[in-house]
Amino acid sequence: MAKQAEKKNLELPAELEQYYRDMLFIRHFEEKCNMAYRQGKAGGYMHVYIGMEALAVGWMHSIRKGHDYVITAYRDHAHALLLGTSPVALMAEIMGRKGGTAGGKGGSMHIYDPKNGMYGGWGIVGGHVPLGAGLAFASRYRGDDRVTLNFLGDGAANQGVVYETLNMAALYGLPCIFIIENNEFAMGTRLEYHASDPELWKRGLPFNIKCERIDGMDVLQMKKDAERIINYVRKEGKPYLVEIMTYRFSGHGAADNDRQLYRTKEEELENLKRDPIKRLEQVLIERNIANEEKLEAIDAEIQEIVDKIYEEADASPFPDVEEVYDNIYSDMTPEKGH
Amino acid sequence: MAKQAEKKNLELPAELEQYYRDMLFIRHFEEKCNMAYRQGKAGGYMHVYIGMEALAVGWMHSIRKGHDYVITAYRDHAHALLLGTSPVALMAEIMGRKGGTAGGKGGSMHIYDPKNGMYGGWGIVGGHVPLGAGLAFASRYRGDDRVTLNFLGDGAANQGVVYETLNMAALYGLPCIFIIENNEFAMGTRLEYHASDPELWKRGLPFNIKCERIDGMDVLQMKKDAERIINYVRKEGKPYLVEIMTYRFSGHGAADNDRQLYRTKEEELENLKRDPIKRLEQVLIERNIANEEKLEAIDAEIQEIVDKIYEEADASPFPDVEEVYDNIYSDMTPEKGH
Amino acid sequence: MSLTLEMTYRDALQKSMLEEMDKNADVFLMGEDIGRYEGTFKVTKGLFPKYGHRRVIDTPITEAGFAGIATGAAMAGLRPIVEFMTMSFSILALDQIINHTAKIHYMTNGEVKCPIVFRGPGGAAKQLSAQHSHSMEGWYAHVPGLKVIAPSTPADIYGMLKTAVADDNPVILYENPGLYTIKGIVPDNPDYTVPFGKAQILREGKDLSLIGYSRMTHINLAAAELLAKDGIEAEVVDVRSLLPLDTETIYNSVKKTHRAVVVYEDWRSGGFGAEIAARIGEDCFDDLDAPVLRVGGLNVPMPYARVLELQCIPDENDVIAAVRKFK
Amino acid sequence: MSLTLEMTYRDALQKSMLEEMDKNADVFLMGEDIGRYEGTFKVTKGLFPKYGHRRVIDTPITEAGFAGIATGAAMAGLRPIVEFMTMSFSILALDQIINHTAKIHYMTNGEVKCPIVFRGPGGAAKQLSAQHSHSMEGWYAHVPGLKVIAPSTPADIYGMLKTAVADDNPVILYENPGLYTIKGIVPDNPDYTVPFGKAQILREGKDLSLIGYSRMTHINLAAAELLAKDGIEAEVVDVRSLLPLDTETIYNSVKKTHRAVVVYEDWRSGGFGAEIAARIGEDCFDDLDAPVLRVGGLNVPMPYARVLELQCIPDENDVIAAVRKFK
Ligand SMILES: Cc1ncc(C[n+]2csc(CCOP(=O)(O)OP(=O)(O)O)c2C)c(N)n1
Ligand SMILES: Cc1ncc(C[n+]2csc(CCOP(=O)(O)OP(=O)(O)O)c2C)c(N)n1
Ligand SMILES: [Mg+2]
Ligand SMILES: [Mg+2]
Repeated sequence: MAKQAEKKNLELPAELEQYYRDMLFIRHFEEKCNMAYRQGKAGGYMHVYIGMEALAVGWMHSIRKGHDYVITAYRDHAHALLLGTSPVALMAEIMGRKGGTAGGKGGSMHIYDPKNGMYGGWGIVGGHVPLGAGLAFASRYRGDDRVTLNFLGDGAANQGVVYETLNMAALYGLPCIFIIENNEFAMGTRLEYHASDPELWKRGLPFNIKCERIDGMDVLQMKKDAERIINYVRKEGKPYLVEIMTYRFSGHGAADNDRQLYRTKEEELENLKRDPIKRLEQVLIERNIANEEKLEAIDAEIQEIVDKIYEEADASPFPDVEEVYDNIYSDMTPEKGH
Repeated sequence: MAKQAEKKNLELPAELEQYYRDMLFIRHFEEKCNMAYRQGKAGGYMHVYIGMEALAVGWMHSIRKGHDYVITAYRDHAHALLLGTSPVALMAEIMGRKGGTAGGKGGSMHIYDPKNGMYGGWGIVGGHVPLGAGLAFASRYRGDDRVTLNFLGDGAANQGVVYETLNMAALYGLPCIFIIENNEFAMGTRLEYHASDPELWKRGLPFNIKCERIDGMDVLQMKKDAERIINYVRKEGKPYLVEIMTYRFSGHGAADNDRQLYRTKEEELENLKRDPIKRLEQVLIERNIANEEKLEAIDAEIQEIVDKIYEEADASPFPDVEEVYDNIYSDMTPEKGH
Repeated sequence: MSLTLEMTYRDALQKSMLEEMDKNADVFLMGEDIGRYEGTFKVTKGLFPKYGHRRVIDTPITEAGFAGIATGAAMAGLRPIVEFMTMSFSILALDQIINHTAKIHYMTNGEVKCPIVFRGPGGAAKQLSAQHSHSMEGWYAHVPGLKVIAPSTPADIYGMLKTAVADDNPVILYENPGLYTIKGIVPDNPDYTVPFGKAQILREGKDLSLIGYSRMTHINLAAAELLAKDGIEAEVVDVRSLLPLDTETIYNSVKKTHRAVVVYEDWRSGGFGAEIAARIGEDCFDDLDAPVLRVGGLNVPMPYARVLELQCIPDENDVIAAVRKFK
Repeated sequence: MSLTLEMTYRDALQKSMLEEMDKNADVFLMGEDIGRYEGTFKVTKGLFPKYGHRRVIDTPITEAGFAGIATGAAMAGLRPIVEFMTMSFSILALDQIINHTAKIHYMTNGEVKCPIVFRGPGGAAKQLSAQHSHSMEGWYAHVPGLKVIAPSTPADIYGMLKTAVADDNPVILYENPGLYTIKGIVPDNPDYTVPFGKAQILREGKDLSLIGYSRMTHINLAAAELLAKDGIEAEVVDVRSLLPLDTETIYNSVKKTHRAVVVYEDWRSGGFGAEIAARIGEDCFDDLDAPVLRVGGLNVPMPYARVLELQCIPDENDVIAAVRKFK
């Protein structure tokens, strides 16, 4: 019956347009990232969210921004952008500039913006998951009503520390939502080669944690589910685990240029049909919120904004070499020199 | 219906007497260990199996000794004794003697006897669990029909590496039985304070691993269940997870002398009623396999054997100081000296 | 009210934690069996009854998990003190500590602080054998982003724990099972602190410098006593803090005595003593009348038998034997 | 058939593994994305098609778990070669490696052997930033029970991998992302081996000794070239094997040149170079005309921006700057 109610298209047109703009912004922003990487303006490991935008958009529109905590792995641009991180600072970070979110010290994998609730940006698969639970621990300790969104990949869901964290999160009653972004691959390893049971939502079963599987390619459904779960967690002060089904359209990282090693072109084409942006476009048209023309105008507008962001970031200076010693500690510098 | 068949008392009298003797032998052997510890003849951390004997007896009587692999943590005397490890060498190891199973280098926590299938004896909680899966991996790799018994504690069941191992065991089809010895405590921490869901058998659920909970205080039932599960694993070449309900009558280790910190005297007395040795005594009497007198005679006989073991071990020499450098490697010695 | 108290290292540590918890509601404890069970080495005895399970938190045996949770809590501004039952178990949490905790401040370019203390006993206790006897301080002191302290006296653990709790950076407090029962005078002052990065001379001497930290400082003091009987005056430098390292005090001592022995319990090869020796060799070359010698633990996984174990751990005789090598 | 081949470090390593797998059916590979995906650094390319998933095993991202499973398999007599995608990820497996694998032989008093090779690239690649750039060789070389090698040439990786696979003890093979593409001459002989514990002189010189391993050996060679232009003849000692360490060759070089610089990429403070420097200081004191200098990586969590990263990694200019300190 709840489902019935949800079917009533309660979203306002402006809301839908905003989701659309957000997804498109992420898409174009990251296409730009890829371009920057190809041109040698970005380096290291860089991972885009292309194909998965509905997921982050659905969740980020359901939290209290700047109040709730968000943490994720290295595939982190979308999360930061949606939380309100300056896109110029983000692009600058990806390009290793002084004006980047971490002064160029972190790069694409390590985006932080604590004022907006963004706690990274982490490179060790699964490693940030206990940190996220720790943020939620602080909420419980203080008795505030923050919720923590703790994003992780399907590959990350195998790491031991994740289970340790689930157990403790339930034991201590932490308001933490473990969100498995199941994009069907861990780098070049397909889900069924890395998980003995590909239904990752079951990972909550031994821990007395509510858990379920949700489609992440439909932003509207995502938003509804996210809201429902966040409300539950905020109210009950208990953890929750959700597996969200999605797909990454791109390679694992910018350096992954032989996707044929682990999936076929046909499979990719098949999945492109699930493109969350295209899907929302149809809704916008069906509900008469936009026509092709308007959609094209939005696209052009966003493309232009992204171009400007890139130019501004690219015009910004690199860090000074002396900065290498800054902020290792809050109050001291280690022994200098080689 | 299977249950019905099992109720038919199929065990031979000699079998039952053997279980009884084995349990009693372990009991007395470890009482002796405790005494040795109190007298300063054993040191370090030493953990006895008192109260849990039915568990190891049931399993060890169901495997092919010397063929199948067995691995456990530091509470390891019973497993070794049942596999056929020389009790004198075992006692000598516990007393740090040259003639010990590891020449005095391991001590109580590190009992190995690979010829008899005993692969330790490990001190890091949960740490040996992947090693056990590795033994099973070798069986699968070679296509032999060995089964690995991989014992771990309820506390150990929380360690991340255990879940990593479960996933891989199922993924690779390893003939490995994960046997959680749930004695309700991890050192001074009660089950419900360390496990968010105290039903530890559920830990197999996310991994497509068969799993169940079994009573471990009734050696006859234990034996039947062990046989059934071992047969399954040997035949199917798949892992299995069992939680076995038991209770440790003693403190966590020989140095744990304030059990009141974590449980009441009443609780202990209540649990003593489940003593697996007493329980089997009743069966022996009910089935007319033994009377009080015979039981007393067996007890005296075993007590005497254990006394002799102890004396022999105690009369054996300590390692020579030069041995400190032996066997760090199979073929070299590291830089010597302080 | 007296201005000093005599107490054990353990009690001084406990008192210090208790006072810090009283002062600051953001300070809490986390670890295995530290609450109801009072801690395996009883360091946290009495704290659970006083603060309850909200602030004295018993954890499952999941070192990586709780090190990470505590780190996350510190990122959010709390000030956890995490006990490892032994430092050997902190190996399971190394990825959290060295690859997360230690790097947060740098990777965020100072945006996120991580005020957390990890503490516990490292090194050999008695017959705990190979898996339970690791000294870990050298590993931690190798990692920029961490601070590492190893006080040897009750007063120092009392004051340095307070400094650690007040620090906005992650601190590793390396204890040693052999220290808990030693006694000493401790200031009866809840605001007493001992700064990091300051070594101290516990005994003056002109003939050679014995440089060590944690329990080895006591070995050095005992060796110095014995050497004094032979007319050899050893200066005992208690390093106290490995990162930051007070090379100034160390170098000044070497400049005075011209001879140095660095003493540590960890495996000799690749232990932190190598770093201290290498720095002295680099920076005091012209002051040295003899090679910088090292006395470390044997390069052996710790054996169980007491007779073997005792071989592995440096004692005053080993220190004296090293000193005898100076012509 | 030619007696030598020119090939890259990567290809030499790959060829060596392939030949060992052909020779011995007990040898198998395990690691993340090493099979179908051919390995992130493509070291295992071609092996999955040849040997299939039985012997080239893709694992989940669970480093502790598969390090332990491989160790258990080695205990049962198999001979696994485990790849860590980067050595930074081996931190998650440290408890397995240093507290289990390394100790099995000793704790069983020789009853159980553990013939296993752990390999992978350590140190900085390019802009992988703080969590992905660890040098781990010093940590491993600190642990009795392990052997640790760090070959710098295609011929050596070819021969030492074979020695490692034949060894009945756990071996850590430390590679470096910067080495994979360098080329060299490799014997065309599947039975070629290079023993552990033997350093080699890659360039003779009389004025000073540049001591290093892995990629830093190439930095030392480059620095020696540049120094030669100024008439300074540097001897380049390629350590190759850290545990066992060939102090004899190192000391002989120092005895000849009287000056030593130890060069390593790992954080300078507490890296394995400190051990090498400390040993030279201890054992060659009378031969030294100047302090043993060290050139190490900056004590900084690796930053992302290339301009900062380059600061952190030692290069030939840093080596030359150190040499200039010799009066
Ligand atoms: C501990 C660790 N092991 C390996 C890696 C290398 N690595 C980076 S991302 C990745 C795949 C992770 O897949 P998943 O968790 O599904 O996240 P996704 O990339 O699909 O978002 C791997 C193996 C790492 N960063 N950390
Ligand atoms: C990684 C690690 N952490 C902590 C310890 C200390 N310790 C030894 S046994 C134990 C309790 C384990 O309980 P459980 O797994 O239930 O086994 P039991 O002792 O009940 O047989 C603890 C905390 C350890 N040995 N290893
Ligand atoms: Mg994925
Ligand atoms: Mg238990």
